[in-house]
Amino acid sequence: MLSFYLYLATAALLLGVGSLGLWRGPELLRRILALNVIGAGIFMLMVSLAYRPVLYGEPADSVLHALVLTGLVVAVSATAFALALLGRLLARPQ
Amino acid sequence: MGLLLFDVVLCALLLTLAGAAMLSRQLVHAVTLFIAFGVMMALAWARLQAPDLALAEAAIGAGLTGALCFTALARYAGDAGYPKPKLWLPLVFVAAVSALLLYSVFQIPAQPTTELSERVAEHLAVSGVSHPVTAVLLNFRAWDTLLELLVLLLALLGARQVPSQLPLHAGWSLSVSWSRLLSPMLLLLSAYLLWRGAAAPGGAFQAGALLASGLVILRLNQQLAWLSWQNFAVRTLVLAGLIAFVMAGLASLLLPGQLVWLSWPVALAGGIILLVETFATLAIALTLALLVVGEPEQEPADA
Amino acid sequence: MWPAVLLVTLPLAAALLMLLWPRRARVLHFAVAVGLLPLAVSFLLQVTVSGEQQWFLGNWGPLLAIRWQADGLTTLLLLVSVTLHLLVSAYVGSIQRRNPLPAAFWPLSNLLLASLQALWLSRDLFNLYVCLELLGMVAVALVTLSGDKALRPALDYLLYSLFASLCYLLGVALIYAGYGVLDIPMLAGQLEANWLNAVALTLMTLGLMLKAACWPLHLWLPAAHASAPAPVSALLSALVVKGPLFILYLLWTTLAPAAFLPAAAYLLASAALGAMLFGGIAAIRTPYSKSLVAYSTVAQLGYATLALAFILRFNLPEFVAAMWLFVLSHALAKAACFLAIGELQHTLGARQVEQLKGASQTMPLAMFAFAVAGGSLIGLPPSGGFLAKWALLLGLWQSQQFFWLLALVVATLLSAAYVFRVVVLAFDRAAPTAPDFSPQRLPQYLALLPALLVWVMAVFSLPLLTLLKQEL
Amino acid sequence: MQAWSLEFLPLLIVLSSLLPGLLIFTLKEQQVALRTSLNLLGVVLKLVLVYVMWQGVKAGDNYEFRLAFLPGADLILHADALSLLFVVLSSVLWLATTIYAIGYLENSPLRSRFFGYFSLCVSATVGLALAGNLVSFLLFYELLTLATFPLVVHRGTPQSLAAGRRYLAYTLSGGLLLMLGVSLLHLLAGSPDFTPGGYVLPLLATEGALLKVAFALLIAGLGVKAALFPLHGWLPQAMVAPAPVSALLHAVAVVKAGAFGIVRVVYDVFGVEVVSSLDLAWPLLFLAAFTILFGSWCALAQQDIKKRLAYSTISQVSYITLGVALLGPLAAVGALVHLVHQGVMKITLFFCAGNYAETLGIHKIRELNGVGRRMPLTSVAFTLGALGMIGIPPAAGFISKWYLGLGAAEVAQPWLILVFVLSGLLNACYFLPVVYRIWFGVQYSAWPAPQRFSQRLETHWMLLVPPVFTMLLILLMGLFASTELSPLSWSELIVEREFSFDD
Repeated sequence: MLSFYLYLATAALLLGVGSLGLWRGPELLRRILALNVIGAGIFMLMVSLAYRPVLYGEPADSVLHALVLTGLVVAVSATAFALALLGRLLARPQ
Repeated sequence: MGLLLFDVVLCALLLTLAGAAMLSRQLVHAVTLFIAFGVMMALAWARLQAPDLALAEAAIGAGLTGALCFTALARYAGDAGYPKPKLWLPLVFVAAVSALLLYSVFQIPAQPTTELSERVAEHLAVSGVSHPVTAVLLNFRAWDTLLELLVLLLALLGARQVPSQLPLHAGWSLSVSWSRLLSPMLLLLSAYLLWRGAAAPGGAFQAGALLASGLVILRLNQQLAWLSWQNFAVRTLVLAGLIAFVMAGLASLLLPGQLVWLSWPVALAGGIILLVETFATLAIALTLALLVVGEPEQEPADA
Repeated sequence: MWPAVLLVTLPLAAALLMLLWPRRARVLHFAVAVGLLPLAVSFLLQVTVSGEQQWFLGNWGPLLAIRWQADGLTTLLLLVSVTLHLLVSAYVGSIQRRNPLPAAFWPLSNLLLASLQALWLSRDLFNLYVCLELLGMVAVALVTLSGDKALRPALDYLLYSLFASLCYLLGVALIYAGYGVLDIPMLAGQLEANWLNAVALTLMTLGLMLKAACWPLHLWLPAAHASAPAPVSALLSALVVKGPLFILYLLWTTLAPAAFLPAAAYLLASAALGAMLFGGIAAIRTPYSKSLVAYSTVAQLGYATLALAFILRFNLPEFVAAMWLFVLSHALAKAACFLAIGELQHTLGARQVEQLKGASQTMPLAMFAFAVAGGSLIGLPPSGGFLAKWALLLGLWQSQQFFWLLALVVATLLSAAYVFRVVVLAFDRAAPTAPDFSPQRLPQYLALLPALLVWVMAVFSLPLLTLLKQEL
Repeated sequence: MQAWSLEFLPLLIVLSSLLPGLLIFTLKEQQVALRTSLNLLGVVLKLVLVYVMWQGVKAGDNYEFRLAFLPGADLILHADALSLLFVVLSSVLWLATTIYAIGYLENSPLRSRFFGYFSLCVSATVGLALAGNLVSFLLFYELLTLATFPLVVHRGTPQSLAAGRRYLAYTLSGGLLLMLGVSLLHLLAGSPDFTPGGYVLPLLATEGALLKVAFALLIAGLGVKAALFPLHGWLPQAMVAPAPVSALLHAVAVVKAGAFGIVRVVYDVFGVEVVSSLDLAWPLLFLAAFTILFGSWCALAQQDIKKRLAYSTISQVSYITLGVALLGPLAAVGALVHLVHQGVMKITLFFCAGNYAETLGIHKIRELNGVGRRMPLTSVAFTLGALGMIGIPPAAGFISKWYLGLGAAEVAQPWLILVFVLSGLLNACYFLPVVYRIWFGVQYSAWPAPQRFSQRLETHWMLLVPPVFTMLLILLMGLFASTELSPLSWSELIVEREFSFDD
């Protein structure tokens, strides 16, 4: 039970850390990383939620796992697109 | 007790890595720390009994995102320095928000609502696969997965709109030979993951991501000259997952008694899912590989 | 099921085929775009006749499956999306010789349509997240079609949009934490007024407001919409920002517990006020014609947000009608505005508003299209914008919101000011900007078409209200 | 009368100018003959149709066209005696103005656009006259704004653009206020057809305060176009428009639309009874009286002919408002007949001012010295119009002022007679010197920009015929006021119908 709340707290704090990075930047790349950290925080929250039944001796929530998997792919796609845009932006002659 | 200690250390490590990545002076440190963070996340997923996610995170989160970030990092070489950003104002604000969030997540009831899980377990038998995550992904919520494949494709399409040249270094002979050795293993491994996905953790995404890393390694070592969007076969494979998905959906709609989009007939469900997953794996692998390595040379095509 | 499935999968499949055979893209595109129109119309009629329809995808029954629902509003939005898609592609086709868009426009615009249709139909919190993400990425990809100048706005757009989706996702996760359900109709009336739900709904609302460019979260919009190619801006302004607004409406009218409604109403109403005033002022001040239209989008979305706020506070049918009439009429009018301005800009080589001098002589059709569409933005009778404003006025009078009546008056005057800022210049005979080449007629007519449609809309107010299930 | 004509005649009357207008937009600049014939065809057709309808209404036919528009408020075109008064006025004056405009704009650019909007403007005016409920009225009121704006800025000079901006600022705000008022009233009472005696009487007991708000909003919205003080600021500036436009704006289209709207609101929406029991007439009365004096006072100070005429319009239109606000039958007759008389007189004056400007380049009053000898016919017309404005018999203006005076006496407001006398004096002060200069002034320098349009006539015949025609109308309306054909007897008929509900 304690670890469940520990992971929940970590998720919340990851959100905070990510938001801090998103606000501060200053580089765009770091902002993109920050978005990923926020995403990781949300996924951690979801996975911790999926872990809840385990505490009661049942299997983990597979629907949430599937959602996180979908979320992960969406996140990596978005990151890849953002990085491609960033790459072009930086490579462009000023 | 030992597990709790492990949890505490892991969480502390995760937060430290993330915080350091956000606050580090140099971007290269930030990226490195972020990759380490990804690896630790995979560990955390494994700890939280989400092996599917651990596999996916290890391949996608840590591996591919890291590669992408380093590619972008190379561009920052000539970039002028940035003024040191303010720390305290954002910190105070973010601390307040985090406190709020902390308070909120502690409001989450510890008692889970299990109705949905029960429903999944109930219908697992007729879903065509025995691994619940795969069943959710490719049967119960297949529409999400289809759209998600579309998101992945879009990332590639979007990235193709903004090509930027990175010089490909001539292959280092040792790495070339290693890559030749490594990639068949990766191929085998990913096929295994795919196959396993029907019954146990694993599946299209994990397999695709693994395969993609193999392709990327080979491509970076000057292999696989055919790996280009211009190649019709590659294009077909990139789109294969979606095409198979849509075709399967439409075909099953044509079957008698099937009146709803993306409902697989019970008898065929396993086969359809395997078919879709196989093509999806190939599509994911090629898409991710193309996203990382880009095109050999670009020519803007007009309509 | 077939019409709904085809409305989503046809553009999707077409996009895939276009990617495989880029040379056939245009033929395929028009075949599909034209084919979708009767499909959407027949679907609309079908829903009108036989009432609301819903499906659980995969035939798994509630809770487990993703729900699709087609009511009057949804089918109307489907039809409008299909119509504007066809119209904008016809415009792109008509300027093909002169300034071709990159080939990627064809598949991307089909994907945009597919993701929009998926969004209108879906009633599942997580599926809506995927739709939103998809929509955002297609939109950004379309913005990058105008080349390197759009890179920075596109990247900003993407980052804002990602952050917004993450906010939304976090909210979904928190809701799921409490109830273990993602299906919106099943959650209806279930949510208690506790802290967790408050945080969840706040996060989702903020995310959606950021995506829908509600003031003060609109910062990404003007740059992105102004730097995109004109037909793309038309699609973005007309349709894409409406997606999150639709979800916002779903959330607050079906999900949210009654105790939260007053607070949300205040939040939305103040955002709306800011949007109407500052969006209008920015549109009056900006030197660039496309930014003017983009800021006008910010301002116009304020009306819809205001209507939403009042739906929450008073739940009068007038406000529901007003909100969706605003959305529909704005979609048509804004498409016309962007196409007309794009045409003017390209033919006259004029990026600045000042350079539109004398446009009523050099390009009367395009200017007329802009003015007619602008009339609907102002809310002059008998246009769709008037219809919406009329409904809003009736509601405001009925609930005796005198302050908001005043705000509406000021906002309307501001919109009149920015529309006529352009129109008055167009009548300047002193030094008209000469066209770079002889103006093309067809694209101008295509810009005029939605503008006329939005005026025709007024005549069909009764059927529209029947579809929206609102009686005034 | 067949059923279809009862239904479609009002629509046809609107379309008879709308369709030619739309066709004209598509014409090329050089297609002069086609454009002119389209214009004249529209005019003639409209006059014929209006005549048929006039006969019908006299016989008691009920013309009505309905189209579903807003929930609870159809789009209605309905012909009653009051609307017909305005329809006849605008159609007849449209004939004169069209001929004048063809002559005036000969060889100037962008004529297709001009005549297109010109026809739209008349369509909107006629639609407004025929509007059968407040929502339809609002619709045509806004369309009128949109149709006249391109005419105001037609010249495309910085001055006219500035005037156009100001015109829009005023009229759109006015339209918005009107819309607010209409929507409030729609909520309170729905939007039934205009009813003699009004339709809000049942609400008097319960919704008095909101009715007052609605009345204020409606009058403020209409007051902008009727140029009631302090909403008159756009009118003097709008003078930069070409002369036919100013003529039409002042005589029929815009200014009269506002005045006509006030008539409608007071008589057919609120009804005399409600207006008097809510004490709504007083503010309107004071405002109108003040505007009468204020307009005349400002006119005195103007040196530009058209500007002086513009301020005179502000003053004269308020006579109509005043007559309405008096709430008595005699004053109502005066107001309605003044609606017609003022239109004809003012259009004559503007035609003449346009002739002076176009033929000799005269814009200032002091340049008029001795112009009577150079342009006798125009000057006679101008003189007659001016005398009418002052209210000297036998010109038509006398009749209307006489009835207004009687009306004031009838409702025991003798102080208003003082206003009339004072205003008449001011009128005399700003018109008589002009007339004096025209006939007896000594020309002290050459004409600013003389042009020779015709060998025998003083100016182009198309510029000369319209003012002469309207001058004759002024005389006829004055001399034959008691015959059945005159506007006076028609106004009496209207008032009879309106007030018979209150007795």
